[in-house]
Amino acid sequence: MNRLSTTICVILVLGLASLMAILNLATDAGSALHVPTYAVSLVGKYLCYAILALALDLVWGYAGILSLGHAAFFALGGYAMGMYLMRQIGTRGVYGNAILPDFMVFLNYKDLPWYWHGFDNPAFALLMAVLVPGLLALVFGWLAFRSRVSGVYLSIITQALTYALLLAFFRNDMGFGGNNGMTDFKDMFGLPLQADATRAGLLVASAVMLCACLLVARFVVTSRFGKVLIAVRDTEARTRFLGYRPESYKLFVFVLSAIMAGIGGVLYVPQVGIINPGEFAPAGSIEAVIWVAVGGRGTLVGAILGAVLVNAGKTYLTGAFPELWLFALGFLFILVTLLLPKGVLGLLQRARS
Amino acid sequence: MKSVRRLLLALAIGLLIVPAASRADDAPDPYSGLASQSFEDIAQAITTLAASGNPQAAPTIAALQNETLFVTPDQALLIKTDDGYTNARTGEKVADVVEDDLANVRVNNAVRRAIEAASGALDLVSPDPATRLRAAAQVFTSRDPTSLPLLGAALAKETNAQVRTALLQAQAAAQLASNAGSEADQLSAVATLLARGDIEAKSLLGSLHDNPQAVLAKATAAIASIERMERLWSLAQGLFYGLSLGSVLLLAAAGLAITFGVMGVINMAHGEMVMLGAYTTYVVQSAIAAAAPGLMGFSLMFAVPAAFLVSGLIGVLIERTLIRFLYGRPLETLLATWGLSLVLQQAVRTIFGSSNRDVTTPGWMSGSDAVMGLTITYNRLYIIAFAVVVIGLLMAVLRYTALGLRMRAVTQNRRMASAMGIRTPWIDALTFGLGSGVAGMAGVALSQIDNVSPNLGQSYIIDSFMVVVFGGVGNLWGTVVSALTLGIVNKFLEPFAGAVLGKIVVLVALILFIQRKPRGMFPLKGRAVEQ
Amino acid sequence: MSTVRSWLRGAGIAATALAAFLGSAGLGASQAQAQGTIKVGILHSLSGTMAISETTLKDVMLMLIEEQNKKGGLLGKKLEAVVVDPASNWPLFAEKAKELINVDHVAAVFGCWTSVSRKSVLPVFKETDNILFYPVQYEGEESERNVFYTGAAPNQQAIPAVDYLMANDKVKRWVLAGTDYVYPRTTNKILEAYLKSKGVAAEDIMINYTPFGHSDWQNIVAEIKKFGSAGKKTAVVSTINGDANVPFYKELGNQGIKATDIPVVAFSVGEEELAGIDTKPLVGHLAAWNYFESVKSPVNTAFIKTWHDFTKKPNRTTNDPMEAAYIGFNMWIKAVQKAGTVDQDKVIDALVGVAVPNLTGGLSTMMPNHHITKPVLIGEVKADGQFNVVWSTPGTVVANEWSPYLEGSKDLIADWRAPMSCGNFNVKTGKCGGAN
Amino acid sequence: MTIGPVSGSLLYLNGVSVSFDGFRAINNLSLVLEPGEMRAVIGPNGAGKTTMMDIITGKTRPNEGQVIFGAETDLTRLDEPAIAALGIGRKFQKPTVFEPLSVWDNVLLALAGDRRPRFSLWARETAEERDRIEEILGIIRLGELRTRQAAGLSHGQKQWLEIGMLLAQEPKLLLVDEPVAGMTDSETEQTAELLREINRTRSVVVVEHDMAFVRALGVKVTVLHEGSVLSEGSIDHVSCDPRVVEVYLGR
Repeated sequence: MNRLSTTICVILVLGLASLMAILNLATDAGSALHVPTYAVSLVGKYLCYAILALALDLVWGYAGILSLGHAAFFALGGYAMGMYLMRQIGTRGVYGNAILPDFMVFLNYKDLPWYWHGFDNPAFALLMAVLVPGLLALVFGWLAFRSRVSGVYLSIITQALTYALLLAFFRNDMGFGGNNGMTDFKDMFGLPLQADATRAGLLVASAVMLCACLLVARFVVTSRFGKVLIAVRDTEARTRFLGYRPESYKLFVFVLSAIMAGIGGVLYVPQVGIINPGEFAPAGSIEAVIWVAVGGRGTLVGAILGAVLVNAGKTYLTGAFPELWLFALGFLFILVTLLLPKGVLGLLQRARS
Repeated sequence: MKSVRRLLLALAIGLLIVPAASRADDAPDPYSGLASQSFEDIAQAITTLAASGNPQAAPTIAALQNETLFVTPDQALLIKTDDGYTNARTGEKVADVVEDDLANVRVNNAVRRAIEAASGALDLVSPDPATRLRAAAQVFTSRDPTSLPLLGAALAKETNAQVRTALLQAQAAAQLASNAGSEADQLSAVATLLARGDIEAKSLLGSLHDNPQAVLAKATAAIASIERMERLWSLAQGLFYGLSLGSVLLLAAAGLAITFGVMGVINMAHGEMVMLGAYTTYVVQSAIAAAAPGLMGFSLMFAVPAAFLVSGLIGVLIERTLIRFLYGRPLETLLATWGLSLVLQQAVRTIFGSSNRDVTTPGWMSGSDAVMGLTITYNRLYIIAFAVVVIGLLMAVLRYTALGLRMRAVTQNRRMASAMGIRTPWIDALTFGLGSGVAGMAGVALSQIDNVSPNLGQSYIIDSFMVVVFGGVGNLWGTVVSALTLGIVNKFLEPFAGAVLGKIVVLVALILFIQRKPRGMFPLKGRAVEQ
Repeated sequence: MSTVRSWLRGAGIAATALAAFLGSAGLGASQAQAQGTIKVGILHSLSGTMAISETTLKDVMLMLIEEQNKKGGLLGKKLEAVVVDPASNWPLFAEKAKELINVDHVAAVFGCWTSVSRKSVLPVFKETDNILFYPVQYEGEESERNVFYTGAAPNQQAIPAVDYLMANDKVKRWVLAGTDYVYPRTTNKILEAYLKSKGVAAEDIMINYTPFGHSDWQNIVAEIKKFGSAGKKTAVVSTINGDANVPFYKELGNQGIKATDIPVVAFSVGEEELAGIDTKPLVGHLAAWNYFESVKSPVNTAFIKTWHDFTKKPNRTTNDPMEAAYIGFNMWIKAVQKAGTVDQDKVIDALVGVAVPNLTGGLSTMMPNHHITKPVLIGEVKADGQFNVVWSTPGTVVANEWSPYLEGSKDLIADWRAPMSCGNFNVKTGKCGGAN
Repeated sequence: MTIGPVSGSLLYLNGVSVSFDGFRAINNLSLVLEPGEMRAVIGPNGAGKTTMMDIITGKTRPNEGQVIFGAETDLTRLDEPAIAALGIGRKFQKPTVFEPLSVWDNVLLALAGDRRPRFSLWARETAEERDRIEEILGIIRLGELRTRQAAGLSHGQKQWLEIGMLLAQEPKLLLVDEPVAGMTDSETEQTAELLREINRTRSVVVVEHDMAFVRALGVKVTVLHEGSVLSEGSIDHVSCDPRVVEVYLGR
């Protein structure tokens, strides 16, 4: 079942993505087959969310770590990318300052803060995009798991973590653009962001990264490591008396997951065209948890399914029923937890037998 | 200025010696002044009017204060009363008024200051001590030298000690501000202000320029010592701020300490229970405003139980229809209640609209009082008291009532409890209801200091969880201690770190603390928890 | 085998979900053509933190469109409002803007409140060359071809207010209190420069920033009180954002700061915000806007009446951003009629120079910098939650989109008319494109 | 190499005390276990049997006293994994196996070997691992159920699986907490046999209060009461010790 679903998922994601990309580029706006660029970057966004959901399922579904702050890693990756894109704007900003981003100009920065150096180099930026979330996860996880913080306590302090970051990034003095964050990007790796080709490329890239993450995650959970992880999740004490160190297992998977989330953020920012502290909002992390729950916890593929379903639904409802969509969303969450403890994927399994 | 002095002298004499209606008849007609467009003219007219000894003066000025004084296109002045309009000049009724071409007599802060000065002066000799006290305070702020003779006269026959000090301080203020009286008088005046020793006194002393050198020197010394006192008191002040913030956090978290702490439900809809409480307050107040405006002062007394019932019942409803299917799956309760909170928010938004609702603060709860160097705002004070009461009741219920006993039994050992014939589902519902009800009562308090909007709950939910976890889940005392600690720490950090950084520091400290003590300050120990 | 089937079912769900709205996309488009209506996008948050302010603007837009249709619509076609909910989520703003433009093919979009939402949708409007009308006072420092700013720039709100306090209350000492985001930061920067240029000493200016939704104002208000006790007349200039205002004013009232002692002049507090506060303790505190509900003018009276009829709430307030929306909408109507088409390129050009009546009884004109001329009014809070206009500029004021008081922008101007058609033309270098 | 406190002893507890919130669960407890010995520890509820195990396995730190394993290893300084690595296995009162995993995987994870993530991430089943698992499944009589999810096993089967996992761990010392609680007589009989079999190669400490079972084991018995040793000796010796009788029958 699981191997099969993974295969199908990979095929579906890659297939759909590249199909959309092709239809968007090859056909002209008139034709019935044409996929509007708007839809391309929209689906691209879903896939980024799917990466986040996948990362979350890895820690929650398999290690029992319910992180209510996972969007923080996503956002940090996004900020790293945002800083790179910001530097790429160069003299095309409204103040035409070659070095300083616009928000720094009107906050009277005289020169670039030290932590902004190097972000004009894409390789460095991408490195940071995985390094920063990874390191944060390493430090935080090391502290938390070493002292056996678990369950609700862990969830709450992950929430505290993202909340603290939210407040910090809101501060204009932090030098990350405060509430407005970073926006109005021009191009990445020399490609104009507004061009259809770039958008289509980003969509495919997101699809590929998603599948890569899925395969990595799958390798991890099916290995003996994964079995230990499940053992830790359900009977942590037992694993200890068998001589395993649950903390190191949790730490490894937590860091891996944080890095995945960071990658999601990297792809997210150029496609939505803005990164701002709102991404750190605890509500965002909770929603990500709900995607996983809707799709089916501890199934990896389910997380992806959930992320796409919920967000597609959100897009549709916010347009079709702007006044009522919150009811729909709210009840969806209630019903899923009540009626589908195993999520949509579980439903499919039941439908099968 | 000159005319004002004359008028108040006249007024003083008029009031104190002989009734003199016609002393100020050489003054320009104040009523035409009131109808003017320029604020200076209006302010001028007020003082003239007050002086004119005209029996219509008081009602006219009062009307101006209550924004019920209107100008007609032909410059006539009308006072709006409950039954139609009266002519301000003559006081007799006016029929057939075309409301649409009436315009308010224009008032701005300058005019308002004139009104206060005038009425202040008038009230200095009022029979009611409270009024005299207010008048003295007004003169103190207006520092109007022309009221000096009046002050003298008033002091001469003042018996009430409290009012007397107020009058003396007013006199001192007026003297110093106008550099009037002998150097000796002024020096003693500085002493009086130093004795008063609050911010107003300091600001007055700071504003002195052309007084004699000796006076200025003494004033600077006085300011220094007042500031020394301030620094001394600022610690206590910070403590008060911390306590009041702490009690707000405590109120917000108390309900959660039950639903989450005791029952283990990660209740993300807790904030919405608080929000519902706040909206109940709004509904109750509008109901009272419509039915019995006289009771407005007591509106909160009705709101508290109402809020408890509303949130409590909704809580029971939630438990029966939702939570009870999720026991033993705490993380699922998180998701379901999160969905629920979205629904509740949107529901309130649909019913009441998305903009803030106006919850009025009863008179006895607004304003503040200076206790020595401390400024104690009443609403904060009452909220602290309210928090104490709520927590007290909550603990009493849990400890001494049969319900409380059953609650603890069920939460400690469900199977055993039901074996002993306790109807556990019913108890669960009541426990959750209790927690929600408490949250509702917190809403009443929060409605007094914060927005009453659909987002009210969201802004408190995270802090509430922090408080409960920091204190140690399942331990009400822990919640109390942690709420107060967080509040006080926060308030002492703010001056140095600023509001935002302060909060960040607290959060990080909290994270690190949980690393040290993974189960909060006061964890429940023993084998039961381990499994 | 059966697993495959069940799985394809899963895939099916996902695919249909996608198809659902992608399809609805194509559908929406075809309908637009079929019914021959002109679609107008309304992009205001109906949920989340900003719903408090933005929902009203959605309602007023619906009213204006209904009114216009009563008058026979536009170019012989009926107007059709397309409402979406960006849910106070900035990336969602961009997504919804794309949806409105690419899927619903709207002729123009009226929306956004916060600067960040505007910044978020900006690239979308540039890319699709559509039109955004932005109805809220903001920090300036921006002028885009596709955006028309009908709210106030700092010089149309902040500076006159300060002048008024200097002249009438002889204020010598200033507290600039704001929420920590770009509008207060910029406004305060401008005011600081302006005050210093007026000879106010640095130690007589206190600047304080607080986070969004800050609810515990005890020591900040106490600080203000202390700052005001230095013997000089003190005033507070508040750029505190929506949610935080209620607790701020409540604390002011409770700590007994009366307007006659330390007046507070606010730039983000209007009738709507006051509706949520018990205003009795606040009488005399000020606000600077370009419109107040209490303004006496025939057109305003009429507007308020239609508003009450439309919302069926006889006491629902109006406020400044509503006027800005009203002006923007009428300007668009007029420009479209002038251009004889809704084609964005033509309308953008037609808009410059269009003049329509504002609600204070004068005319507002769209200037080449895509900002409008408006009168500046100072109002004092009355006990009934309305404002009492105590001062107003004789005529209308032209917006400085680029503030002369800011280092980076003092040399910049915007003029979207050919041949210059540039949003950040540098008069020093004589080149378009900021500082270089 | 210094000599252990009591030369040659495998486990040596001396004056160990621990208390939770003032309640002294273990009170100056001393106990010596010889290599290859099987010891039964009995005592009424709250006598501190499980707490003693917690201390030996590093779950609970004693407030005072020594806990020496083998020649010189001070267990009070180590945590559970380290102690487990030394070769001390523990079986819980309530059978705890990895329910979502198959019987086979349960044993696999228990097999002695490298426990570090970086190993287990790449680890593949080797032939000798398979043989060992087969062997253990044979001993605990779960050979046919190897692919079954552990969650699906009966109570007794879970008990055995857990014992099997302990064997896989190849400990020098085995701590067994109430192995026959809730077992049928035949199961109990088989379990006793199983323990004796295990005892051939390793030392065992069995905590039980099923006297019949302890008698069946026929080994030296230590009686705990209120956290300290009340009596020690053969089952017949302790069962006629008046203090023991008092504790069990009360007065």
